[in-house]
Amino acid sequence: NDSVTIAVQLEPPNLDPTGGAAQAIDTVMYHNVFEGLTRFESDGAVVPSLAQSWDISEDGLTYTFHLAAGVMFHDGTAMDSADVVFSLDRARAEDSTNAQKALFESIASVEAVDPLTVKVTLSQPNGSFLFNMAWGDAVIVAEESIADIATNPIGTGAYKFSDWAQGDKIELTRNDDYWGEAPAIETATFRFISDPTAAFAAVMAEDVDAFAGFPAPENLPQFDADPRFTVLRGNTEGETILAMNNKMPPFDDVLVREAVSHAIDRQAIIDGALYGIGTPIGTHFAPHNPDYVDLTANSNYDPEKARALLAEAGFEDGFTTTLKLPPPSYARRGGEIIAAQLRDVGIEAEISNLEWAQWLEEVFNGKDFGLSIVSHTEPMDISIYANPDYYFQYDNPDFQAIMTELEATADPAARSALLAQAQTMISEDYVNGYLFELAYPTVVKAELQGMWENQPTASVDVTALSWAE
Amino acid sequence: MKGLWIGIVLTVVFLALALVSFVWTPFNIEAFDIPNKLKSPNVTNWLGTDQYGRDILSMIMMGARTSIAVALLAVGIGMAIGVPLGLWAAARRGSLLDELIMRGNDLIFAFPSLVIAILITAVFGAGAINAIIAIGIFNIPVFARLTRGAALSLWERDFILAARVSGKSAFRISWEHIFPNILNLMIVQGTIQFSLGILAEAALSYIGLGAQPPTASWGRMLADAQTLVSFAPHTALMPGGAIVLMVMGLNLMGDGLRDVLDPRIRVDRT
Amino acid sequence: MIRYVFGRLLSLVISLIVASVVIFVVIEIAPGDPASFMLGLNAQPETVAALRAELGLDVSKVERYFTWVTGMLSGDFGTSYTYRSPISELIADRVVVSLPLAIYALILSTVIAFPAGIYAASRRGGVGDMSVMGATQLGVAIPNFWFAMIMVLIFAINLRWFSAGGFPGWDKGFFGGIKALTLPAISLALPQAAILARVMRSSLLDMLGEDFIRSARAKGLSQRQALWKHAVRNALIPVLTIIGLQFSFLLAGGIIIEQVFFLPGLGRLIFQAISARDLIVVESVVMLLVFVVIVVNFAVDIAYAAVDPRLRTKT
Amino acid sequence: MTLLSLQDLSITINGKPILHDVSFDIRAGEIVAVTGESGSGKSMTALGIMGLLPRGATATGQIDLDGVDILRTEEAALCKMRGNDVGMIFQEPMTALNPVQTIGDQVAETILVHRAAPKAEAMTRAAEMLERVGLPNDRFPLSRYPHELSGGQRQRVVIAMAIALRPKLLIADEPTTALDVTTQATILDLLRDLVDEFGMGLLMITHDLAVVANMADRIVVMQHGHLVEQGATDDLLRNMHHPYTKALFAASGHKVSLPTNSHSAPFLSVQNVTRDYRTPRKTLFGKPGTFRAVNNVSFELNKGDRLGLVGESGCGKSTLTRAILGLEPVQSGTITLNDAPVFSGKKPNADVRRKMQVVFQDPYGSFNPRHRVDRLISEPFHLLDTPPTGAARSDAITKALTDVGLTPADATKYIHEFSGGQRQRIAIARALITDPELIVFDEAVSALDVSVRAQVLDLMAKLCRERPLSYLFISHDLSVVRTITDRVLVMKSGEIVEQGATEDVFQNPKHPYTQTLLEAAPTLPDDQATR
Ligand SMILES: Nc1ncnc2c1ncn2[C@@H]1O[C@H](COP(=O)(O)OP(=O)(O)OP(=O)(O)O)[C@@H](O)[C@H]1O
Ligand SMILES: Nc1ncnc2c1ncn2[C@@H]1O[C@H](COP(=O)(O)OP(=O)(O)OP(=O)(O)O)[C@@H](O)[C@H]1O
Ligand SMILES: [Mg+2]
Ligand SMILES: [Mg+2]
Ligand code: NI
Repeated sequence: NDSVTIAVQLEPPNLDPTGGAAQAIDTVMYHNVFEGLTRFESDGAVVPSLAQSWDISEDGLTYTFHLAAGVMFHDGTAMDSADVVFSLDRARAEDSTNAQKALFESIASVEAVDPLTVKVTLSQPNGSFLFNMAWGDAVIVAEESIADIATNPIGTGAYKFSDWAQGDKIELTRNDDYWGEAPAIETATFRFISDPTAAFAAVMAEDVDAFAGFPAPENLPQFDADPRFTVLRGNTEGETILAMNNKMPPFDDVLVREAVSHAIDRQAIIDGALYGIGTPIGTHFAPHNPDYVDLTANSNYDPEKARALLAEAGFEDGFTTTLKLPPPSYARRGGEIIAAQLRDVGIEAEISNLEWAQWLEEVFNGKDFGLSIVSHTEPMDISIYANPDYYFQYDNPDFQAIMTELEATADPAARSALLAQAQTMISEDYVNGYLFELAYPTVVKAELQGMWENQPTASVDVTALSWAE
Repeated sequence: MKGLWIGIVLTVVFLALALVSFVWTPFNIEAFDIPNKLKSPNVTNWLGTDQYGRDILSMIMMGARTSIAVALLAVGIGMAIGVPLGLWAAARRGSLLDELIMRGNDLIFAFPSLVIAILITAVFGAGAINAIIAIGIFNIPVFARLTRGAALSLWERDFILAARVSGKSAFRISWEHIFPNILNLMIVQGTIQFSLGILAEAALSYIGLGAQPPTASWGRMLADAQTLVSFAPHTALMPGGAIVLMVMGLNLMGDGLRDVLDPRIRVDRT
Repeated sequence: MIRYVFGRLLSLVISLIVASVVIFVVIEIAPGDPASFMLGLNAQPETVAALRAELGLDVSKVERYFTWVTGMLSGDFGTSYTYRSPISELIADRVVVSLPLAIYALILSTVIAFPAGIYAASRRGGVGDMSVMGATQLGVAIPNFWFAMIMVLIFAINLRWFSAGGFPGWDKGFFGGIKALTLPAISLALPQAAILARVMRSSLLDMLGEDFIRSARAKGLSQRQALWKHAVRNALIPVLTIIGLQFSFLLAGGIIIEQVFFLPGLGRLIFQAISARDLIVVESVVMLLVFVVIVVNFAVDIAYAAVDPRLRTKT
Repeated sequence: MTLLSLQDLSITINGKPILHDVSFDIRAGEIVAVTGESGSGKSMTALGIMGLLPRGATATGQIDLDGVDILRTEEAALCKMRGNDVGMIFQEPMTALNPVQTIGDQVAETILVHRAAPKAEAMTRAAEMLERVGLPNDRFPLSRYPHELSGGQRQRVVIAMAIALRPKLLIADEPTTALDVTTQATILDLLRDLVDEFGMGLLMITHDLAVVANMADRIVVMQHGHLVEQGATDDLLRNMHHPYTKALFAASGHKVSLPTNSHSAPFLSVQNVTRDYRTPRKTLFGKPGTFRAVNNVSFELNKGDRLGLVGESGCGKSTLTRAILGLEPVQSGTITLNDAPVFSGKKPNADVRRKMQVVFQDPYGSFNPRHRVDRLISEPFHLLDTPPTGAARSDAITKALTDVGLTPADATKYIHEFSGGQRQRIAIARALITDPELIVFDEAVSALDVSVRAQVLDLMAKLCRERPLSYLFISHDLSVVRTITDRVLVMKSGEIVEQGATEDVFQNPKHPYTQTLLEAAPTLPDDQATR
């Protein structure tokens, strides 16, 4: 048996990882069809990919990448330095539609030295440049096939795109001309099942071999109890926060934000909304990261204190605000529980459930909200706090200075110290309510091996899969 | 006859549940009690508890309120707009106005109702009010058509001619003579639309476009329960049962009323 | 007859034009920008602007309306914003699921409803009638998505007779496709069958009270012969209306059922497109559905004429 | 030879007695007419013979049809008899045929259900039968649908269906009530011919005593489910025993005496009135066609005139009425009342309108069932600028009710609490309440039983004596028009073909149409005797 059927919740809108933000694109395409210069491993480590090795200049401004030899795109054309130049230039161009354009901001120029060597010059040192190049948005594409990339993706990966029944499934087949190690699985089918009932039914009925990102944590115990299945409870880079509008009264008052933070019972939310899976966080940082500082004590559950703080801030009788929720169930369910908890200390949060497009328009772009719940799934994204225009509108020059310094720092120890400082600062400023690190439950057939447990980036890495004998 | 009584009893029970919920429910559904979640029916929580430890009986009582309010208001919209339009079209039968009203009706009918309801809630936001509007819009042509049809046949009757001989205007005739005579029909259809409204509200809430939390709603209870049904079936059976019983009650009442109210009209005629 | 058809045709065209305007206006006022949806949380404003330009969202609405309508006339629905593929292809892929599902459900519902309705009418007031009517009361009252949920639980999870959902594609064999559509079709059909059976019964009972049934009986036809030879065809007229309405409902109304069974049908396409603000897809699919409904109604009107000779000469 | 014999037939429906001990016989080749007022059980008797009683009916006694006891025969055997041994024709030709089957199929079906012939032959025989009833195949092919035929033609199809297998007994339940006089005459002729030709027994139900007298060999009179009297026609007409029979025949030839009209000033003037109805367009963009319902009609009505208007169904009588009442505009011509036009410009003239009132045909449809009598009859007050209120209003209501022979207490009742005759009185009270100068009676007594009709006619005569009343009396019943009007207009296809003093027209009809009309109208024999 050398085929697998893997279910995931969301269908990619298109298949171009460099042209949209949808995680679902990476879930299917990352490392399977498209490869970048570097890539993430399942533990989050950044390792060589199309670039077999690289040299970094003394001043940290020049990166010379040595590309793997004999790499072919699926259409049979060779992958060489020209493709790298094309890909990086395209991503940072004026009219680029790359959703993570900021990843490429520090690049000053990209040159092909010879067919297998590329030199990237930065405008300023960037400690996370290799990390940035591992993102799905930085994969290498070819100019010849770029026009149809959204529907007919041509990459260098171990799998070729073969078919897409829109609304239902995508099929990948093994690329026999793959330059690297040949994977075990011959064909992989991705099915898209967003309805939790359907998800449960599909796994139970063994219609699928694995469900990555199982949508209904309440059903996990049933799979635990069933010898046919293994349940992986992995983590993601998703810091789930109760976002507060720092520029909008009353959340412009740190006392109010502190009160809100103390009014929230994280464990109740994790138990109620996620049936116990999820790690509490006290700041905007992934707990599995070595640089993580546990600051949950700053905002322990203490409704008495929350009431006292509200009184101190002049809201003895509480206040009314909005709680705008995007579609994922962590937000919808968590929102209901948080609203009940806030009601307990006198804050009336009126829930409105929005779709993503609406949420983006109203909350993210319009900044028209009091509270919101959302998971920030990009890896290492604490830097968003340095942007005063970011939707929660935290504007602290001290924090911005730390981030600027971090950008320019390459020394690991110094970086750790700066990151700890940053984590503590936002925690003590109670910028947002820090809830939990979003977990990533995966249900697999007991015989299927190699599923990624964690999600350092959105990906179902088929190359790692194999069936036990 | 038996059906009518079963229908009335069911309807009254749910109306009573809804009304009582304004002053009392067995438990406060706003207080979450997560450690106590997903309890099967027992002596404390007669119908068990849901995924947040809330009492399902209390939720169903509060949900009855939502369902009834949404469906009733939606029927109200349909009647308040549809009946006058139908009367107007019938009074001007054959005119351009009549044609416009009827084609407009056909057009509304041509739109897939659920899709439009989803669109409306997508455009104006999910919530009870928009659910009412979305369901209400599709009640308009139902009542307009029915009214026009019934009114047209009444316009043929001699007593309308007598009223015209007495110099009454079409407006006045519609109000004094046509409207009271189609009232029964409207009550019967209203009951049926009411039950359809409850189903529609449940469907909208089920896909998350109905009343928003913390307002309780049967459809959302079902949506919440759908992943739980395999190990806590009561969470799906209770609200589902409530919907079925309420809708059945209303339908039985509608059918019964038709049997009771209709022959009177016929007896008068023959 | 020709005149009748022409008259209906004209009103059909006018309806379509009005519908297209209504759809466009309603959908265009929806808040939410497809470009910023696609680019997510970290996108920069100029990136969004670039994408808007690429998608053709930066021209005036009136212009977009005309591009859309004229495109549709030539069979070109445009290109989906998010899928980046021609909408006509998207629709074609989905129609091969939704249409068979609707037809399957309609056939099921008719096959169940006709005998049930006729049986109940012929046993009027008897035990058979009471039980059929009781069952239909239940059928009408059960929300179809709930019914679907329970069926999945029983037939897919516990008994494992059917797969829980999804659609293998017709290229994997006709039988597989039909099997995948069976549970969804049943969940869609049963409530519809209940309605249809009720209409069939009451319309038959109306007919049985008609004078011409008495004439037929006077000729020597038995109750049953009179029912079959004279009442059924006449009773078909209201039933046809309901079937017409149901077909359109089934085509679009499968939306929730498609969700429950994760079928790649039109309903789910709309649902996804609405949340992704893929406006042009929403517009085109809704337009298509409206078109189908109007055409089906037109067909029903023509079918009336086939059933009822009085209409052939009238108007 | 006795073909049908009823002995002590009693029928109850859901416990309610409908027929009591009815017994009579029919011989082959004999026409027996059953008559009596509405609801007396005539139709139930017929349905009993067919074995087609409604649900919930139980019958006792004995019905012997050609040696078979219907009440004790299996349904399957009854099915074999129906259509074969006994056929039936119903009153309403418009609904008695299946609208979605061709007439050929429907006639042939009688033959086919009894397996009397294969399909092709059945069709030929159906064609013969249709030919026999006066629907020649070249003009009425078998493929016609019922809606393509007129009422009389449909009734012929129904007859063809009933006699396709030449049953021994034919039952006709009010076969001509829905038809106009000329058509009625041809259908009756047809039935009589068929009886002679096939030697059938014919059980004919009718409330029209003139028809009874002319057609029947024997008469059966029923009242309240009892058979009150029966006998050979001549015998029975000459010496009736039962008071009900006497009353029935007396009422049928009822005459009233009108006071003479002393006025002669022209009052209502109708000049060259034409009324067109729009018919649907013939082509998609073509002009809508027109149908001329009233064509260039002119006449005058003097103060105190009692003018009759007769003509067959559909000739435009009601259309003309509506124009006179100012309910619909006319396409050309003028209608004036005391020289004031009823329709000025686009709007009806309120001043003129309040001088006119109307009484309609259907005593059941002309009242809003949801209003009480006081509200119903005071509705015309709406025409007045200052309608009476309070005591004045109730006085007016009381007076109107007493004038028509009802009691003031009736004011608070609903209309369904009254019989047809009483309702027609209420309709007259409504017409009288504003003291109009002209009342239009549109078939005001056509729907009433003979005895009730007599009472209403008496009431009208009484009112004429009490007050100066002018009216336009529309009817297709010539005998009524003859007694209740001074002058008469004869209308045909939208035109007035003859007018004059009533007696003159009836004695010496000039126009051929009037002549056929008068000839076709059945008359009671003693009618001629008294004349
Ligand atoms: N289906 C029925 N159920 C109950 N009562 C009925 C039914 N049909 C007729 N009747 C009653 O039976 C009585 C006799 O009715 P029938 O139809 O025989 O009268 P009829 O003499 O034919 O009157 P008409 O001249 O009006 O036709 C009436 O009082 C009528 O109300
Ligand atoms: N609204 C209408 N539109 C078109 N044609 C009409 C309309 N009303 C009546 N007609 C036609 O006009 C003609 C005269 O109708 P009208 O009702 O005046 O006849 P009538 O003499 O009163 O007949 P009846 O004795 O049956 O009451 C008929 O042929 C009828 O079909
Ligand atoms: Mg009768
Ligand atoms: Mg008339
Ligand atoms: Ni008696």
